Amino acid sequence: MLQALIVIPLLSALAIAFAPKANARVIATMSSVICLAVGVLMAWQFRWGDSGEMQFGWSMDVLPELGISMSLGVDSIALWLIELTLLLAPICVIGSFSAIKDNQKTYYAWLTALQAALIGVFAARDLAFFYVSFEFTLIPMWVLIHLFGSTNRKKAATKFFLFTFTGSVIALAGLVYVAWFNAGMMGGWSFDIAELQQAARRMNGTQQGWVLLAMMAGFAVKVPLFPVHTWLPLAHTEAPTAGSVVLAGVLLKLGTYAIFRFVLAFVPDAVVAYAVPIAVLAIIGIIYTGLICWVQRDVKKLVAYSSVSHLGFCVLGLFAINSVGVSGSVMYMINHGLSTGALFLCIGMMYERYHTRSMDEVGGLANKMPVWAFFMVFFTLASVGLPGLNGFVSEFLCLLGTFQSGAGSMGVGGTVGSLGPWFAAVAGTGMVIAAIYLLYMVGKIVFGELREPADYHVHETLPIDLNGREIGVLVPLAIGCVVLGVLPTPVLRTIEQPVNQLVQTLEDAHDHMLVRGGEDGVVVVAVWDESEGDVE
Amino acid sequence: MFESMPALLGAGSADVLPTTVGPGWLWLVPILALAGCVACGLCLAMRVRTKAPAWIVVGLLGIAFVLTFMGYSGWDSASAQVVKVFEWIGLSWGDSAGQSLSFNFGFYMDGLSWLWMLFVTGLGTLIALYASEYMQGDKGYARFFAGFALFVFSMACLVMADNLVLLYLGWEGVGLCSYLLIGYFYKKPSAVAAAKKAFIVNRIGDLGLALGLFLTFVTFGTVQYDELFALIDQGVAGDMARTPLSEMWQTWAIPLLLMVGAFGKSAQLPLYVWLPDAMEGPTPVSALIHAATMVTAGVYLVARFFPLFAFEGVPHYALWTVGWVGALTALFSSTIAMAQFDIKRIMAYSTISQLGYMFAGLGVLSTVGAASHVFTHAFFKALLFLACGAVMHGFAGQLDLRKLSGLWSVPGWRIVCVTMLIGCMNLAGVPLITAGYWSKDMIMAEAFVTPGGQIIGWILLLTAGLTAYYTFRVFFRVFVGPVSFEPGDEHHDDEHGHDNGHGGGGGFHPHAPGWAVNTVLAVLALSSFAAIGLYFTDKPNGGFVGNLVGDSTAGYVTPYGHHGADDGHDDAHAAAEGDVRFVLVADPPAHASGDATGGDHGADGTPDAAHASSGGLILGMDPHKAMYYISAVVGLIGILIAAVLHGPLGMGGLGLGTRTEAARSKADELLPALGPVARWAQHKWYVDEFYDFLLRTPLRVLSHVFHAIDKLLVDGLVNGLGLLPRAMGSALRPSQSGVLQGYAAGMAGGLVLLLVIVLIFM
Amino acid sequence: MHLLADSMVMGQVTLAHYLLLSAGLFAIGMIGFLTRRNLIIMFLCTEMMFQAAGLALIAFSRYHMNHTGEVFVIFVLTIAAAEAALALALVVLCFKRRESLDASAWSELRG
Amino acid sequence: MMSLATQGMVLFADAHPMVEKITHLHAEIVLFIATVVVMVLGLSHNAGMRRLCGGVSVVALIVAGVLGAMTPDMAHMPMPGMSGFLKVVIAAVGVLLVLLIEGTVDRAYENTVRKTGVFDGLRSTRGEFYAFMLFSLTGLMLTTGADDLIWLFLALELTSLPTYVMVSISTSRARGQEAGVKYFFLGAMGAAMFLYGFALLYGASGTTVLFAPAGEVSIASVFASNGLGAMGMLGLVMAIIGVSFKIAAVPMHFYTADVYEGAASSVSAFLAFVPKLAGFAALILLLSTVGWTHGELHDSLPDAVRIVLWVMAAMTMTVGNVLAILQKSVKRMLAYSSIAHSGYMLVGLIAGPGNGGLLAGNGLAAVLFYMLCYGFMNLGAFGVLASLERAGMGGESEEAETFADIRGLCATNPLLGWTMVLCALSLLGFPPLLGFFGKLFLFTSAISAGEILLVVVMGINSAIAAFYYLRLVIASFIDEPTAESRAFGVTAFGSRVAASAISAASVVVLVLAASWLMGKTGDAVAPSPTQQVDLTAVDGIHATIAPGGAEE
Repeated sequence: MLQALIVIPLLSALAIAFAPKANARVIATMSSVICLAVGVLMAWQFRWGDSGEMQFGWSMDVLPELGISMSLGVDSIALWLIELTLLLAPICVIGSFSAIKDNQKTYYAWLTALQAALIGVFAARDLAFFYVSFEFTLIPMWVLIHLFGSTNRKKAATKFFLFTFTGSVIALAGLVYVAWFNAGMMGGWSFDIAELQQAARRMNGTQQGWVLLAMMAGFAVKVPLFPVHTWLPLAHTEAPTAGSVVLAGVLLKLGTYAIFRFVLAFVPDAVVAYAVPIAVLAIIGIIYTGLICWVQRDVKKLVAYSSVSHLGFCVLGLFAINSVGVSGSVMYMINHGLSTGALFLCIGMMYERYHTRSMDEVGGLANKMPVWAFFMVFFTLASVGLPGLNGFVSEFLCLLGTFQSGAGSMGVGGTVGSLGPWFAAVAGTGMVIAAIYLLYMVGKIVFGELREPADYHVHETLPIDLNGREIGVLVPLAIGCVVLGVLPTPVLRTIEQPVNQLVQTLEDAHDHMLVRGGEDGVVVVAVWDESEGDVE
Repeated sequence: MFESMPALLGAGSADVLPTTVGPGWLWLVPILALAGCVACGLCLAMRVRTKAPAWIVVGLLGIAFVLTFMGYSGWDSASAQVVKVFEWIGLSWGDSAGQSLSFNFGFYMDGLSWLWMLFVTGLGTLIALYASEYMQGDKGYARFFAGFALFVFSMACLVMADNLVLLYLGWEGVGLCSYLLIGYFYKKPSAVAAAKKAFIVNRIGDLGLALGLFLTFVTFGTVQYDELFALIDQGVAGDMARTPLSEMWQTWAIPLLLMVGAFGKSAQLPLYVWLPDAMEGPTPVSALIHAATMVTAGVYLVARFFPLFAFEGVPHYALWTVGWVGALTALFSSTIAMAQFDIKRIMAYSTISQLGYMFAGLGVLSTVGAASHVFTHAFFKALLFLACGAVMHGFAGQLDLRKLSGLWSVPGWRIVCVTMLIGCMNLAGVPLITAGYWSKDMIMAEAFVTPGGQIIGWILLLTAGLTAYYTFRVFFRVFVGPVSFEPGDEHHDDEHGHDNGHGGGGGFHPHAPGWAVNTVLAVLALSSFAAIGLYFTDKPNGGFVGNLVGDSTAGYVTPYGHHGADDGHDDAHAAAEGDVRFVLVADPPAHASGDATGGDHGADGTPDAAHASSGGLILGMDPHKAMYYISAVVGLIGILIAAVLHGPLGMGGLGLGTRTEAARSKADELLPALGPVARWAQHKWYVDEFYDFLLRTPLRVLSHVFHAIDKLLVDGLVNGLGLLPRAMGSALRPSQSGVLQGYAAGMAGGLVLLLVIVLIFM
Repeated sequence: MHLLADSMVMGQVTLAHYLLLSAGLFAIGMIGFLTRRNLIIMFLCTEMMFQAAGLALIAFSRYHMNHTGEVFVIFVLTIAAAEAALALALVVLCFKRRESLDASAWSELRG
Repeated sequence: MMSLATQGMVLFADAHPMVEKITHLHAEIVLFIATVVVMVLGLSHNAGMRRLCGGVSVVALIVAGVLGAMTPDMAHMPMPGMSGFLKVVIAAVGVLLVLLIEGTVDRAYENTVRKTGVFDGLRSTRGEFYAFMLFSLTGLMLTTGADDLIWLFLALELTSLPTYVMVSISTSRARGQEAGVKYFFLGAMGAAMFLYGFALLYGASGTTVLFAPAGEVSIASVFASNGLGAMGMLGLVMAIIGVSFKIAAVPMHFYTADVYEGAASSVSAFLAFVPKLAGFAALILLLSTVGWTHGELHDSLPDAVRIVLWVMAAMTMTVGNVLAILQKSVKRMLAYSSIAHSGYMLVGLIAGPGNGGLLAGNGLAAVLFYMLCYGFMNLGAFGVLASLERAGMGGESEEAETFADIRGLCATNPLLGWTMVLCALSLLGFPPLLGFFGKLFLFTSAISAGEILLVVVMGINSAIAAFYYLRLVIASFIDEPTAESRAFGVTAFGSRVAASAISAASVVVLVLAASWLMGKTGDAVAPSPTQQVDLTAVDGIHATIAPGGAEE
């Protein structure tokens, strides 16, 4: 199954490359739809009772000398993220029909290849294979931005590539270090994630601290976390619509997923020690980028910055190291993919008609495009975290988790952890700020008097308001937002098992720290102090 | 822990209502409203141009009201009915206490919920009916009703919720509907701005609520009302050690946080600023959301969590703040209302002011008074708004009281005028015959009997006078006197395409209200009288509302305190002639001699301790009695002043009034004497400007600064790092001069350097 | 053994002297290479460096009392000869094109 | 006289192993014979015969490769299998190089011959050119099996001297001569340095034998028993620095860009592989004399040597990369990147064979593997340049050189375009191409050796490298073709295109065989049985350094 999800898009990409131009979008659509069907089948066959186990396992030795294999398998969390990817894939493809006119073969081939890489990341059970997929996502994305982006695309694409590549090479060093450590213990090299996880946890505080820093150097860029976020607004603004959708929807989640899968699971001691500084960065990101959103003129940039702000909640939840926070983060990954992806689609649809994204030039579109306006407002509200829609559940859980973390002494609902009410309170202002900037955006482009660019003329093929195809790509996302907002529990219950397993180790690490006293903690913190500059 | 709950409940005091399983069909109530929303959405999508959406919504809300009433009738009043519909957010991470969270979509129906639900669905139906005419011909007809129905759904969730998170859903949901409906005329920048302001200010409050919720969860391990109130009833937190709440700071911190949320939603100082602007929305919205129902959610929240607000043994910071903020808000906003000319804004400020009364009532432990006032206020304020709306609608958006006069004499406007008069009388507290009088009295009297509450009482009394004045100022200027009007500038042809002939001054014919509007106004006017009747049914127990409140979480305080416990209740009953069942007074010693923290209530709040210990007598009378007279007098004085200053010349032969034209009255002559104060009041004491200066502008500047930092510093640093290799390359480039000897020198130099290194490390 | 003794008897001239000489030669060669512009002179300087090594080899050979060093030197000389042939061919080629033997004339490729 | 006779006896006594050595040299002998054949063929009046030079070289290389594969292990070497393995690699890459080099020289002259029908052997350089190439490859093969300083010196010179000529005659432009002059003179200086180093090594140990069977005197055994001493250390370091000219490591890197730019692309490809491999083989052998048996854990080089190499590695990567960023010429950029890649490989040398007996910790295997990867990807990149030509001044064709020249290559010539893209990405170390696995192998070995800082430097450098490799991808894949770039057409020499395409394919396909290849490199650097005993002695150490173990 998982192999199929990787192979089908890859073969389709090849087919697109060699098939006549007219077939490109057909093949791409078919491939993505077939994959989605496979995804549904997978969800059907998944043993939800053992959601913490890796299922659909498959493995092939690639480089036994280095212990590298191509191992696939998913637990429920990976499965959900795969489903998200699979859902977004046809939406991206179909959503691009009218926007992409030239060079279709290249476009759809890379878009399809990107899907394979993304699945690879989530399905990887082998660290090296994970890394390969993780890195490979860069190329298609880079090509998409570089070839199909808007005016400033070259700079954006290159910055995106270099930024993330730099980070991930350093992360690779950390990952290899873990593999080496494991080799020392086991007497043989292996990149098997489960095996490395066991080994990594036996590293001492200093080692874990370094590994955490190395990993975060790579993954924080991808998320992106506060000081290393500047590639994102640029990349988003310049990327084609589908690129932005995948970027916001899935690509950013690679970072948080990797933090979940590797940082949290591999180096729990260091996570406990570093939770506070990282959470501080996340909170700075929430507020700082939130405020920046408020002064944007470019609506796409605004949403891009808002992603940084939102993902701050996600990271915060992860470093709350309790089940509520971590579950909330996992939900956040899914939810943000739906709502922000949809926002980018909406903006893309506007852009196709007006060829501008500046809020100074367009506005009051509710007068002219009520259907579009409905979706725009709807997804904005999902993004604001309105209860009943998906964004609320995850944001709420992340904040509650943060609040609980370290509030163990305050009451029965508290847990171990290093954050606490103050963190939640400060991060909570992000909720207010989100309302400020998102309503500011909606107030500008959706409401108010109709404003159009001077040279506006009706699109050759597209109607004034959305057409059926466009509505068709937005509706599944809207349904997703509502369903996950009203009935998140089934999803939450399925991720309970893997999350709780992970949280258990983190809690043990926390207790362990306390037992050991400050000794190791001091070491780790000292390490952090020295290398603060390196985090960049 | 929770497993043992039933046992604890059984053994516990009788004050916490036992829970029974409520009727399963209760979920139909919110769902019907939601269905209305969906149906209107479909109408919108199918571009239905008829009045179908209105009838659908009126019908569904009507059914919802009937169902609510049926549910209420079937309620045994001795228990809280619990209905679980489905698990909304559920998660567990262990088997022991506090290791799971489960937020249901479920209902907790006690007296408080029933009370609110009754008037929410009832008024909802009526106002929908009104709107069916009022909004007629508007392009966004279906959109309006979709939002309207969604609001009722959200409000139902808020009120019926059996846990804080669902309440939060309703809380934000009503905020959303408020946002959507204020911004209903989305072309008007002022409407969009007002909508945004409302949502954002509310969000600030919501943050407090959310944090309160988190703290509640952390402390009790649950936010489910039945479990929560059972724990509070026992005075313990949710942990295994059963830590007494009196030893926990959370016991006073949680109410403080919840209070912030309540202030936001109920437009109290300092978060009231959004409500006047919210009048940008269509009038039915103002009536339902921004007068009758949504804004009382804050009162509901405080009443709901009253056991915690008034928990004995910890400082009552929150309760005290609620009382004071309420009183000050009441006074403050009525001063603004006095100086306004826009009648709808006047009503808005009066709403804020009346909400202040309710909070003051809560603060002085009169949950019954507060709830009663919510109830009566819902009717008469809706009435006032709808009447104002009818005027606005008829006069092309004219709301300036200087440009309208003598509607009494305009044909077709008599019902509006009469109902308006009834509304004004209620608001002004005309004695005996108005429900507003009785409910307001309850609060004021309670303030005087509560130790430390006297100043609040005086403030409220003063406000009552002011209220009477500005209310009748509106009435005397607009509805009676010489006939004179000029139409407003609202040429909303696309909204009201059918409007006939307005625009020109002379040829303007006011558009008199139709049957639906008149019916609704009449029904509301009658209801406000009926409310008196409800007040006098079972009067010893506080009337209808008092009964309901008594059978709710607001009806008791804590078994350990004196408030609300059976004995306390008896004392109070005896002392206060049984006006109110739950006079949450205590004998002064209870306050004064309480433990150190408990004593705060009395000691901090009252500068004049002697006054406090006097047992709260006014003029040597029991305050409850005295208030009947005092407030009546104060109200009448207010009306009298209004009549003198604004009443039309002669005025029914009483010879009070002096006004002969629409635009000017005697008050204008007196204003200069006040100096700039009148102008300040008219400019709403410049609070908006102050907030702009203090918060918005700095924040905006900060945002720009951050943006600059991001572009220059953070990104610059990154770009700089990116340039570093390039710079290094440029620096090294001269070494590649292309000259053979240069290269050789480099090689030789490198050799020497490396050999030196070797010599160092060898 | 007696060869070692012989070398001691040889008087003050010890291995160190030879090595110093060879190092000096090497240094002179290198400095010459760096300072002279004429290609032929520069080549001769490299030869000098080679021979410095050769001198060291012979000295060591003597010191260690085996002939490996000397054998090495023979090979070095051969290589040096080959290099000389190459060098002269190159120099001729260059001279043909530029009419100059100045090394700095060849700095078109740079950066 | 007496002593001389004794020495002679000893020499003759050694004759027997000398003869035995011949059995290890079959591949070199074949190549040498081919060299002679080619040289003669190049002088043939028959154009067809002249054209056979390439074919003969290819056949000879294939035969040499097969023979190389069959080379028996040299038991007395520290890594008995290395020579045999490298011979196969050399033969394989050599074949591609021959294919690439086709048509580099004599094109104008051959045209003239075709027109006039007159052939003058003195004016033809084809024979020499191929012969020199084969000479150089022979030298390279000899280097890999050197067990004596003299041999090593001769082999290195045999590798280098022909390349000087190749550079000079590869193009008729002045730049070729400039490149030749610089290369030769600086090369001679480098040679002098390592020769002096060799002399000191001899002086320190009294023998030129690098490795000998157990019980016999060799530099390695002397160093093992007596330590290096000051002279040995100086000699070793000078030798290392001198030899690093071959690998273009800082501070001996200056010539690289100028020479690669000046020479024809095919020759640049040759230079980027052959001398570099020779240099690394020599370094491995030289460092093996002291062995990676020092330091606290007995798994690293002597401190001074390690630090020198460390500085060189860090500097080499950085200097190469930062200078590469600035270039407009692809060739020059590839030259600087070649410097950077040497830096990466030096990391493997520092790491050494590792002490856990695990392949992933074996830096030497990583170096060999990386060299193999680099051979292919670099050849592909240069090959694309060599395959694109346009009519230049005076009827001579010009090869593509700048970024502008290859703009839109994927559109105008997909095969070459994608070759360039794949090779660039592989050079960047982008997964899942071959270069990534090469780099990963270096990472694992360096981390195993505890060189974490160096790994980070390497990581950052990889990122810097992305700056310019990405430009290569942008130029060929993203950018639209321009009139200028359209002027370039595919060369008439199909073998060049084939060589590039095969390289690009290898970059992808060899990933599948990466495991097998890594295994082979592991075998190649597997220690001889005698040394294995030494290693087992320190086998337990890994357990103690495993930090988890240390914790408990």
